[in-house]
Amino acid sequence: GSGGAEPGAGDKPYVALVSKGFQHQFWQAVKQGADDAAAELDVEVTFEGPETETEVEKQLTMLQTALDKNPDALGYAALDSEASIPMMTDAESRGIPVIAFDSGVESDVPVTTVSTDNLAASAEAAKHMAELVGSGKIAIVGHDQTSQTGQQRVEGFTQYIEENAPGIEIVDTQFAGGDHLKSADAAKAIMQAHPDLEGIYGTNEGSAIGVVKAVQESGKAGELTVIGFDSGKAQTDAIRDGLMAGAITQDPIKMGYETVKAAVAAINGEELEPVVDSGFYWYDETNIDDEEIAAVLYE
Amino acid sequence: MTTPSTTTARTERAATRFGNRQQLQQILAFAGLVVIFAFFSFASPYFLDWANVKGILLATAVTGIMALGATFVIATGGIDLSVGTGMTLCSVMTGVFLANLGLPLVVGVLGGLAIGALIGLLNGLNVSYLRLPPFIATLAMMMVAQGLSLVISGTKPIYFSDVGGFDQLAAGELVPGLPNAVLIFFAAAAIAGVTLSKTLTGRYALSIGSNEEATAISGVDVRRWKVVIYTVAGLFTGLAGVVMASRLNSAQPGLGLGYELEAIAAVVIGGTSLRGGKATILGTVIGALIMATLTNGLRIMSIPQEWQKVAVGIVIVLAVYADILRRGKEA
Amino acid sequence: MTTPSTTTARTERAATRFGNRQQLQQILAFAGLVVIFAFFSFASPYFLDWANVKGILLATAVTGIMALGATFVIATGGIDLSVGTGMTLCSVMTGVFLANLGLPLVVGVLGGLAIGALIGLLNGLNVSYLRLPPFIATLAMMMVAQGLSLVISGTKPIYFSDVGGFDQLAAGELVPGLPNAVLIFFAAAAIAGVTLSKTLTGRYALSIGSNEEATAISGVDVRRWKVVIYTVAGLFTGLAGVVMASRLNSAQPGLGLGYELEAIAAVVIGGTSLRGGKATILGTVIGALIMATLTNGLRIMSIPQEWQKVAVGIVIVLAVYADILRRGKEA
Amino acid sequence: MSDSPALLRATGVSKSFPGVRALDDVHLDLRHGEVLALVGENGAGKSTLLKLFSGIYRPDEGAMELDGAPMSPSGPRQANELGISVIHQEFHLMPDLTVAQNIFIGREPRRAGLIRDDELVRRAGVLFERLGIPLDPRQPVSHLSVAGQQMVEIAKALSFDARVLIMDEPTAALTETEVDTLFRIVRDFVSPRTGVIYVSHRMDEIKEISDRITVLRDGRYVDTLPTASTATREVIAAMVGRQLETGVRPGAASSGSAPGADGREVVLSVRGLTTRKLLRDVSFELHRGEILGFAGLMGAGRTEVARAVIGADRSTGAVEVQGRAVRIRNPADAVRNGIGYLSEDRKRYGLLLDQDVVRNVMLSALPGMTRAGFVRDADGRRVAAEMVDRLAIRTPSVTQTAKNLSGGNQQKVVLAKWLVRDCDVLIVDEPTRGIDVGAKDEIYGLLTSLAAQGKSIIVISSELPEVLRLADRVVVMCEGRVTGTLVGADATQHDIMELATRFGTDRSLVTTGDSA
Ligand SMILES: Nc1ncnc2c1ncn2[C@@H]1O[C@H](COP(=O)(O)OP(=O)(O)OP(=O)(O)O)[C@@H](O)[C@H]1O
Ligand SMILES: Nc1ncnc2c1ncn2[C@@H]1O[C@H](COP(=O)(O)OP(=O)(O)OP(=O)(O)O)[C@@H](O)[C@H]1O
Ligand SMILES: [Mg+2]
Ligand SMILES: [Mg+2]
Repeated sequence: GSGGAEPGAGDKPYVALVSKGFQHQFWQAVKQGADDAAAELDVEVTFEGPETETEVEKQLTMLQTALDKNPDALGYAALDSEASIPMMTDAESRGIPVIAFDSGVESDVPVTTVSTDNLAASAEAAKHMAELVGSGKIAIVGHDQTSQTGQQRVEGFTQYIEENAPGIEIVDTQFAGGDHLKSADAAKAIMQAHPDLEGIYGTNEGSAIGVVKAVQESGKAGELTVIGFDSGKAQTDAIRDGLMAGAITQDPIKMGYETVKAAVAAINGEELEPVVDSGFYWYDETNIDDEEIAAVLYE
Repeated sequence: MTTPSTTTARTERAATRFGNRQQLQQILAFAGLVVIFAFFSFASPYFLDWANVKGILLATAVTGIMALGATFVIATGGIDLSVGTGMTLCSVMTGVFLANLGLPLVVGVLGGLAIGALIGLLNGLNVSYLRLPPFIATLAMMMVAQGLSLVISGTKPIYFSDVGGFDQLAAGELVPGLPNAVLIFFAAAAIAGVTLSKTLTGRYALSIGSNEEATAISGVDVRRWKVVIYTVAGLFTGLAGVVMASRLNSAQPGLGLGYELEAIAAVVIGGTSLRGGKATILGTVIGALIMATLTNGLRIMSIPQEWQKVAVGIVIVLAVYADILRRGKEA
Repeated sequence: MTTPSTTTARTERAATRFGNRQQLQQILAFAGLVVIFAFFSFASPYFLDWANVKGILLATAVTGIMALGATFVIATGGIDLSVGTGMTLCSVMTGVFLANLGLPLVVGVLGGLAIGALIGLLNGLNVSYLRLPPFIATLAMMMVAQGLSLVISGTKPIYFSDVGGFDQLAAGELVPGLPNAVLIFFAAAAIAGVTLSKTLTGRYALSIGSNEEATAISGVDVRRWKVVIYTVAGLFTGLAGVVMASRLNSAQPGLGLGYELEAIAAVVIGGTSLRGGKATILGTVIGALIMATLTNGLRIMSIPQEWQKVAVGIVIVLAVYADILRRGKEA
Repeated sequence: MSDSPALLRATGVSKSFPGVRALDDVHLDLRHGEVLALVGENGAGKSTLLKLFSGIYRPDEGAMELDGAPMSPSGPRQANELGISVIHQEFHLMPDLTVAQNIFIGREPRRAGLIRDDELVRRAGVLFERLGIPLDPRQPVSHLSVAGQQMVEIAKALSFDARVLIMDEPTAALTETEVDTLFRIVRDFVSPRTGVIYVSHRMDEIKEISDRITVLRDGRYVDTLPTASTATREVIAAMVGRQLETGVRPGAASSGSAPGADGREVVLSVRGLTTRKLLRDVSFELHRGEILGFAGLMGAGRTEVARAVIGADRSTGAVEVQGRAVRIRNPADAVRNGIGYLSEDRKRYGLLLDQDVVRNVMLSALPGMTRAGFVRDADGRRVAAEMVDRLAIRTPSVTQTAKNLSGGNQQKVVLAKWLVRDCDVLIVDEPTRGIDVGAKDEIYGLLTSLAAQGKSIIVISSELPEVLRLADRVVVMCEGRVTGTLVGADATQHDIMELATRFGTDRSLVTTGDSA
């Protein structure tokens, strides 16, 4: 955040970022990376996003307002590429370079995309689940049924299991909005309905913590393999305490950082790679304190 | 007792005085909006820019149309929580009609409106004939509509890219410089205004909200009219759904939750009482504009997002309090 | 006219008979819950299991406590939209007191409650002295609380891992087999029940909801009592925040939106009228249990999420309609 | 006339509510061209019978006929279509709508689907002119006084082309001037093809306007008597089932010397009370044990004085209680200083309609009925039962919901609330509104005995006989000013009327705006 200072009023270049979310830790980590880059490259950055990843229209309105502020570059993580086409055209006509981040925008306008591959990342989660469980029943607690991210994190996982782990059956997939409490309640209900459950996968921080909570509260700690996504202190603690087998983390800080860096490059008229992959990592008890991993985890 | 003729003269004078006063009050209702506008114009050079004002109007359109419908229900002393997800269901069904079934544009749009009317009709029947509290009836509808949107769409957006011209419904500019969505909003507001103040539907909505029992005793078929009123409200929900779909050029099944509170807030900020009996469409339009302007202005000023909430909350309190003071003085 | 003594005897007998009838009615209020329970017990072998029932109770606790507070406000004919994000702010402040400032456990918990009371106090002052409609006053508070939660926590969760024993507040089992969170919910319900029916706060809340003007003319300082009532409601919000924080062993600043509708729904399903004047705590508890049971049961049956919404909506309509029929017969 | 069928007839009708048999085998005949008075004690079943005629209730048993043809209206609308117009005891008005909109609700003239409000106003204006009612059709009903609302109800009833006009205590809220207007309207209405049923507790009015009197008691038909040849005493005897002494000034206060004069302590002193709307420099004193009457025409400002004194409306001026200057900002302050106010508008300012008798009776005295912070409901039930006996409130039980009581019994509940609170100063505004003759006497006795116990009472009443009978002194108001104070025993109706019309004009029925 740039505080209340008037963006663009000073001499610093101004980069407006419109993300998919705001208060989730993942997006806060993106923001942190963006702020880091802003400090380093001496630019002004604002960061905004709707409350949930279903609010396509709210995001468009934010995007509109961001454009009206006449930024020097725009970073945009589209909730729905299709819906934002007119805005992209608008940005282009105003000569504002657009950097897509997170999932990319299906349009020629963005000069580059700093992306993360949710399908591949969740397949990685599935791979570890398959290894740890071997065979049996597992379930998924998803965070969002309609957003692209939410769907891909379930899809990538399910696809991998179906194709590579014939002994494993996904008996239930429930969505609980990424709300910790509701995820816990949902996970408990699933465990109740499937007493012989071997593992549960939570698709974001809130879901994963909810699953851990549920396992704890039903006194089944150690009996189930829990795999999470994203980081945050509760998750890293759970991994250290052995409540969670491990989790996938993307590198949101890098994503934010690279987005701003690309924006500055675009402002300066530099050529950019079409895609910058911000990557993802599997982390568990064994590597959680490795330098490389610790750097991408956020509290 | 004075003679009849003097009495009439006197009462007519009084009536004129009252009429003028009411007009004055409606004009003054703009005050809050004007102050907010003026403030942001000073605070940011980007605010008072036609592109941005257009943005504000566009942001007002969908919630505003929903708020128009909600005004009718609130006028009866009821509440409509189903406008948000109901709108989404209408979007999705418009998508089904146009993109999946390939029906002609007009048919699809009318279909979307019809779904809205159907939602309203069911709300009305539940409230009237099952005697459910409006909060419960429309809360249930809110959930059902949300679920059905997901079921029908298969939890995936439906795109209108292949439906020629659908996006022009909202984005086109019949009046150059003004997106159709805004035009539709204003037209809908005009229709709503006439309906509220000049038709039986509106009159009985206010009458029911003022005293339901007395209205029934006066020979108005309250149950039937409530169904009509909720259905009319549903039509606006349908219109909002169509405009939303056109604006996004897609039907987003996950959308909608939370819009109901915004719509109701716009209505209440506009001076309509949740107890019913008192309602103005102009107020609702202003209320919706105030909400959209506030959000936009704070964003334009790059106030950090977390502070924006705080600011909006405080400004709403101030705006409504100022309105109360103003009315207090006039009464 | 009969002689005084007979009349007295007669009226007192009648009173007892009425008392019994009311008790019967309260017992019958369970009917909806029992039917839902019975249904799920048949539908799934896993449903009627102590572990699962415990899960349902635990899922009820936080929303239930919020709903208790909301009952008081709704009894006055008001509405409290700030319970959800208000609860979050109380969580966050408890985190600040315990984790950041390292205050003793008791102080931190009382601090969390005090923040809740403060939120209620401000709501009450806005409603009473600024004469804001409760919808507006608490909507504003909902936004302010949400913003402040993010600001104060720096948009990051606050963890209680280092605060020894805090998580036991919710997870511990003073009564073996029953998590404290549930115990706290029941204790809070008992206190709320007595407060509503046996203290001036509760009685005036009902009187104000029944007829505010008549209550004022009867010599009740309505404005002051409204402040008291909202403050009491805020205390429950505070308690919900503390329990929530303890259960998650962290304060999650982004949570809370949407809980207010759930809490209000629980209250209304429990038979409390949004028009005010009629409220029962037992009803609210049952309403909250119905909501949690439905969600749990449908999940246990692995009904897909989108259909769950539809089912919950329909069951709410049926449950409340059955309740209306039952009352209709008795009245 | 006697062999032509009755205009309206009910034979053997019965109607029960849970715990109450409101009507039991009741007969009623309304002949063409007559005014039939319907009388009975509070809760006798009068309003219930009328609601059968208007289709609000259906009889459990029995039949009704209109001009010899069986009739059973399905609702008020159908009753109107049949030519039966009813003015109910409880108003059925929409406060947020205008006077004209209220009168023509359900019958709005339209052009191309749009309501023609100008036409509504015009029709209402014509109606008012015909009836001589000084109301502005464009005024919201919420701005009207109770009397103004009553006039709207009357106008609404007469806006139908009715053959049967039924009026349930239409004069309870009216002063004599409006009563005269109403009677003129009734006389104009009566013709060989029409008839009027008139319910009232005011015997002199019944004497004046009616041709015959039908008496109900305890939900049963007692008798129908020709007005001209029946003494009031006999009517009352038929109503209450025994002989009753009425109209006699109770002994205690009739000593001739006003207590104020013999130097009793001043309990309440009001100086220079002024409000923005109406009151100008109102001053008076109330002594211990005194009953002070307030008389005046409608809109003279009596209610406004009371509301200003108890802090319900803003005012300037000085108030002293027991010689201490006090600042009363709201009714709670007033009660704290021992001043209670019983409003003239029981529905709006008196009752918790959807709560039971116990809760209503306990409301003002609630803080005194607690122990360790907990309300003792047993006390409330006991006190309520006592009040039910003392005021003869007709109710199946103390847990009956207030809105299910008859109008007069509701009024008694409000009075009971203040008796339980036991204030030193009690301001009662139209205390016997809708209360039957017998109970009225008991209430008079009660007020007098309260005064004898050293309480001080202000009685605001539009019934001059009531004021004259109760008051030790009478303050007369006109147009917001005190125009004189008379010693009760020496005052006459003539004196009061002279002072009450000092400024020679009459104010409209509009009381600008509610206090909110
Ligand atoms: N809706 C109702 N529910 C229950 N009891 C009722 C209802 N309406 C009337 N009653 C009862 O029926 C009886 C007759 O009431 P009604 O209103 O007809 O009396 P009334 O003769 O008009 O009395 P008043 O002179 O006080 O107006 C009363 O005991 C009253 O309590
Ligand atoms: N329903 C009401 N709400 C608020 N104020 C009222 C109401 N009714 C009366 N008043 C106050 O009292 C005044 C109307 O009664 P007012 O004192 O003028 O007449 P009155 O002498 O009591 O005669 P009546 O009561 O018969 O009309 C109004 O000016 C108003 O201030
Ligand atoms: Mg009656
Ligand atoms: Mg008066």
